[in-house]
Amino acid sequence: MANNVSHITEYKVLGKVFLVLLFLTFLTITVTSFELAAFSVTVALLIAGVKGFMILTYFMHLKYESLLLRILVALIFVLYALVVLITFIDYAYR
Amino acid sequence: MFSSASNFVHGVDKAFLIIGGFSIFFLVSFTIIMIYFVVKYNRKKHPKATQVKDNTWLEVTWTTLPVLLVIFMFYIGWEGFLPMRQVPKDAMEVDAIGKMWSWVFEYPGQKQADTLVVPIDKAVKVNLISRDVIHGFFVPAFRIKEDVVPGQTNFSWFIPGELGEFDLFCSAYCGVNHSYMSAIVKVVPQKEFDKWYAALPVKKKEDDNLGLKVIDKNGCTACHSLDGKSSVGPTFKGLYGSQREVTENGKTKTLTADSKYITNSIYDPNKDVVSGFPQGVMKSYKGIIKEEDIKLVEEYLKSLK
Amino acid sequence: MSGKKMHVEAHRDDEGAKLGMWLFIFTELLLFGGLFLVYSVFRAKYPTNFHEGSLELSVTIGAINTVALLFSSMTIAMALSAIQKNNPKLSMLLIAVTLLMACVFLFNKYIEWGVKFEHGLYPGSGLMSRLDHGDLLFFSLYFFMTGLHALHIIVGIVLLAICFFKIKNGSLHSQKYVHLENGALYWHLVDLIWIFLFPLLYLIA
Amino acid sequence: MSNDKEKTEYVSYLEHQGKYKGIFSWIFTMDHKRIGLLYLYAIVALFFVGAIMGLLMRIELIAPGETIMKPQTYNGIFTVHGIIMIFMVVIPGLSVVFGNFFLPILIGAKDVAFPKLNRFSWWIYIAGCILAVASQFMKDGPPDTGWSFYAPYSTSTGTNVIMATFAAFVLGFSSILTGLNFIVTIHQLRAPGMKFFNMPLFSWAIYATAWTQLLATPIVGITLLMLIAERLFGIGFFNPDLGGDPVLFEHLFWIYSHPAVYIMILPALGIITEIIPTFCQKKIYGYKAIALSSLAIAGVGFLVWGHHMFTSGMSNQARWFFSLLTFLVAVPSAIKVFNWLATMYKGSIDMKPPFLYALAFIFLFTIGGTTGLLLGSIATNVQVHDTSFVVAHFHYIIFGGMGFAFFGAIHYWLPKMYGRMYNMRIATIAWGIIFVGFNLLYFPQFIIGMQGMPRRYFDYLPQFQTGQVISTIGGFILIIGTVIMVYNLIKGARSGEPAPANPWHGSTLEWQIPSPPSLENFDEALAIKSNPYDYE
Ligand code: HEA
Ligand code: HEA
Ligand code: HEC
Ligand code: CUA
Ligand SMILES: [Cu+2]
Repeated sequence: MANNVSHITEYKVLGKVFLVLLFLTFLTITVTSFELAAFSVTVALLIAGVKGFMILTYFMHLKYESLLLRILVALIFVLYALVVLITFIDYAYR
Repeated sequence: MFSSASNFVHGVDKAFLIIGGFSIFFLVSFTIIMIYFVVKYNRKKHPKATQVKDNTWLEVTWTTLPVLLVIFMFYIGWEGFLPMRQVPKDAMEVDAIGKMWSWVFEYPGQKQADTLVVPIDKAVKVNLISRDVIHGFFVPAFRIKEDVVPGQTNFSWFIPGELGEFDLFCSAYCGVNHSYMSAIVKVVPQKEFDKWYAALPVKKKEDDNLGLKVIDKNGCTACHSLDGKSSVGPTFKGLYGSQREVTENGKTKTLTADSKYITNSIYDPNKDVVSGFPQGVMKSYKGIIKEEDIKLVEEYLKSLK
Repeated sequence: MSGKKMHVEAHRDDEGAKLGMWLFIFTELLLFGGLFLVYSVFRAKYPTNFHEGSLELSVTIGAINTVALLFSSMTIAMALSAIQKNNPKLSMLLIAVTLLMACVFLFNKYIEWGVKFEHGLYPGSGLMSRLDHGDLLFFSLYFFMTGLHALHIIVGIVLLAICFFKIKNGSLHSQKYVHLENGALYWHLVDLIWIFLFPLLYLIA
Repeated sequence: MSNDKEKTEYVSYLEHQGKYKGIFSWIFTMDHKRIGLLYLYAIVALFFVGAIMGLLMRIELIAPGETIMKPQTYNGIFTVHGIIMIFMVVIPGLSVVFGNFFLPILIGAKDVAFPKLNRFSWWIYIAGCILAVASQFMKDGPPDTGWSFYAPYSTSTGTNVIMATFAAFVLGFSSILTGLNFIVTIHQLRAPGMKFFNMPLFSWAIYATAWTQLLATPIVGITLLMLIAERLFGIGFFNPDLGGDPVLFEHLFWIYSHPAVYIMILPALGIITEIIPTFCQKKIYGYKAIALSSLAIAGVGFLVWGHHMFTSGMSNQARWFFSLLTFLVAVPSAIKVFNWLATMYKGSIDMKPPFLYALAFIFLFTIGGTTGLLLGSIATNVQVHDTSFVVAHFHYIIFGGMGFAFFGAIHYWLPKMYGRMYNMRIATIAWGIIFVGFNLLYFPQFIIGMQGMPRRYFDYLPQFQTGQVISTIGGFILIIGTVIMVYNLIKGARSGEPAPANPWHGSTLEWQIPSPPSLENFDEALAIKSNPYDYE
């Protein structure tokens, strides 16, 4: 079987991604320290989502993986979101 | 089918008939088709198979028709079910309290009974309360069932339409005597109900013996009687100070039921198992009953001569 | 029977190995997913307790740990790039940095938990059982989630240490690096989970 | 793919001499076929243990009151019966036995993607089984929670729950690794030229199953860990006294355990899909529809778990949502049945034992499935939930479905696995006895269930006795049939007549290689058909 030749991510790219992640971390901490009440959950999860996305795309090389794998990863998150949502059909209306 | 024991019988049985009817229809037709094919296309008669092309229209049909059919079935079920959640405002409220292996029904005005007596043709709302684990409130003749979940109040309701006595089962598995956790629902004319209700004694004030309180709170009486009857566990009557024959790892020995023995029996019940009683039934109450409280239990046990 | 002694001859399928790793990551995500589901249910039920609970946790330690993990995630990704570029020395150095960061993380965790334990706050302790329901659930979740996460960190450390020694003895090199690739993927997963744990447990007010 | 290998003499995998000798050549084997057989033996043994427990329950229930055992023993027995049957027999069941043995062959591969991992899964499977069986004999007595481990009963009973749940956790781990292995195998190791839509349908079924195993099992894993922590430390997640929520446990449990029922049935549907075209000598009807319906069942099956909780006090919205989805997930199963019947149409039908099992499967699966519809409809569910109607439903669909598919599969593939043939006449007679016994055993339970006989009942009211007695009689007929069947198969495998390579004139790849296969499955290059069921 042929050895796959993976894409090589440059150090610089990785460094930049790290800086962005660092900034986002800083951002969540400051944002959630304000009393944004209901929003703070949303904002914090949103930022965490962006961070997760960056890690998946760059650190975990998803950007350079096959379309199939990318779709699979996306489907896993969709499936999980559905499971949570459906559970809350029960809890939200109790 | 279609008795008038309660107002839900009709809706539920209708769903049984319709969905069951389609089921039988499919079962019978599949069976006939299979037998027919097996006979007609048997290799002896039909040695060479005829290859058939897929037919898209056929496949689309037998996908959409079942989809429509199941949506219809769903609707029938929903229609039969929805009234079970819509309690009329003027319903009489009764608390059904389930605790390990018995039911208690609490009527307005602190009155308790162990039979659920209800007047005919009047809506009754039953609030379901559990003292320990999940039980199930199930009256087959009325077509009602709802779990009795600790920490949350579920309810069930019905309008009885026939006089008589009906079985009430505990449907959710709850331990050793799950199958004995039953009661009777008694439907009586309004007059009779009023008379019965008036005669029902008001619940007596809680016993103020502290030890008994601990025993009540932890549900020990589910297994231990206070009056000398043997049930799941040995009776508490005359226990304190007596000689107990116990087995530990297969060896039998005799111990005196003193303070240490009682504490061990509660914290580590599966170590010394009383002869004639099952191992593993009683759980350890370590961390649940504090030592001070065990002292109270002991005081109480001493008084049970 | 020559050539057939070994049943599965050294047939290599890096693509397959990587797919396998991804699938394993999916199961890990759902494993933690179950916990996040429990978290969200109880958070919806006891919002104030969870708010107060999170105030008890040190944002500073949490933030330091976040940075440590993010940094280690970067270094391990770089370690992979280094090995691909046929620079084993640099790769080993970067793995070492990653492992160091992992130890920093665990050390912080140790301090954090240690303080709680000193106050008598740990699963099964007497204090725990006297807490308010919501608080109890918050701290139970806190210990369960961070504990499980720490367990994954330890597994990650072992995996990466193996890679380190494989590079050292030359069995992992620029032509054959799927082990490091998978180790790195696992490490990123650990990071990914922390990214959600951190705001949910330490921050959200 | 292959290096310059000299033409080698054919040696079957059963006789092949590897690195290890004797028993170790099995325990340490990495050959997918041997691992498949190892699972087969383990599963048959466990099935036997579970079946004996089933019979003990039947004897106890023959009359009201105590017949042969105490209530506590009864509760332990149905729990252990459930745990053994579900976690050790049917969930792994078809996919580890026939999936291991035939998946690589069907797609033209030499082995699964990770043979070592495969061996490791087998080891932890055995470890899990040992743990579970040991939990029966440990100090506190067998667990008595029912296989669903509902909290708070499971967090408070004094019996040996921790060990049993931990065993289930370990078994789940094994299941995940097997699923992972199969997915990678299907993605990476299909023979050159075989596209996804050229695969035999059994591989599709295994593929859908593997995804379900991979994605659903972690949830029960974490749930069981939480349950264990709850018992050890009182962390309170599921204990209402501590603010926890028992219904949350039900949700988490069924998020796994509903998909788990499709883990059981999907490979069975796949096997029936293999048997029918072979014995009709006809191309399968609606290949794509069958392949995609497997995926649809697996996918939608993920979202319907709440139908086990209709009476738990869920919100009304959740109740109708789950009911509707439950009904929709039945449609892909219906489509498969239609396609099978269409395949028989104008075929050339040979009534050999595997085909008889397939016919019985369709009949029993239809009963099991349509009673599933009665359970999925909320109005009727309220009446029959937690009654022996449910017990009858799942025995029909698990034993009548997955069990009969298992029997069919072993009659179908035994000549390939052992290179020998069993006695057809005895097999047919055994089939008849099993079929009659089975229906006698479980059908009455539908009726008493509708009349209100709750399940997990040690004792019952006299009005249910007739049904219970018929049911017990059926149980004994069933076991007679099974013993005849097993005896016939064992005799066949050990000393039957040598079987030809293709006794049924099948068209899929496994029939193009010698019986039993050689170690590497394929010693010669093969031609991949664009439709695996090509009988032109
Ligand atoms: C192999 C295992 C398996 C399978 C495949 C199924 C399949 C189905 N199951 Fe079953 N089920 C169990 C195993 C299984 N089940 C177990 C073990 C339990 C009990 C757990 C416990 O509590 O211990 C249970 C319990 C259970 C319940 C909960 C009962 C209760 O406790 O209240 C429900 C409720 O909806 C249900 C529904 C269904 C449905 C709708 C299907 C469908 O997928 C069935 C689809 C099949 C068909 C529909 C038949 C074929 C098609 C036709 C004949 C054509 C006609 C059909 C149409 C037009 C739609 N099942
Ligand atoms: C695969 C799944 C499976 C199978 C096959 C069976 C098989 C049987 N089960 Fe089932 N059963 C369950 C899964 C299964 N069960 C589950 C999940 C529960 C729920 C538990 C709970 O409530 O928690 C349950 C519960 C259950 C109950 C309800 C308990 C209650 O609610 O009170 C009963 C009662 O009759 C019962 C009986 C039987 C019987 C008589 C068989 C018989 O069919 C067995 C007959 C078997 C044979 C006839 C085969 C014998 C085999 C041989 C003889 C092989 C010989 C082998 C060698 C020589 C190597 N079972
Ligand atoms: C589920 C049933 C059950 C419950 C609830 C239960 N017990 Fe028991 N108990 C038993 C059984 C069975 C035995 C006998 C076997 C043994 O010793 O383990 C027993 C034995 C004992 C003994 C020793 C009795 C003797 O005759 O020597 C004591 C004391 C005792 N229990 C106290 C308690 C107290 C106090 C509680 C409540 C806090 C309690 N039990 C709750 C089932 C139970
Ligand atoms: Cu109470 Cu079963
Ligand atoms: Cu289900």
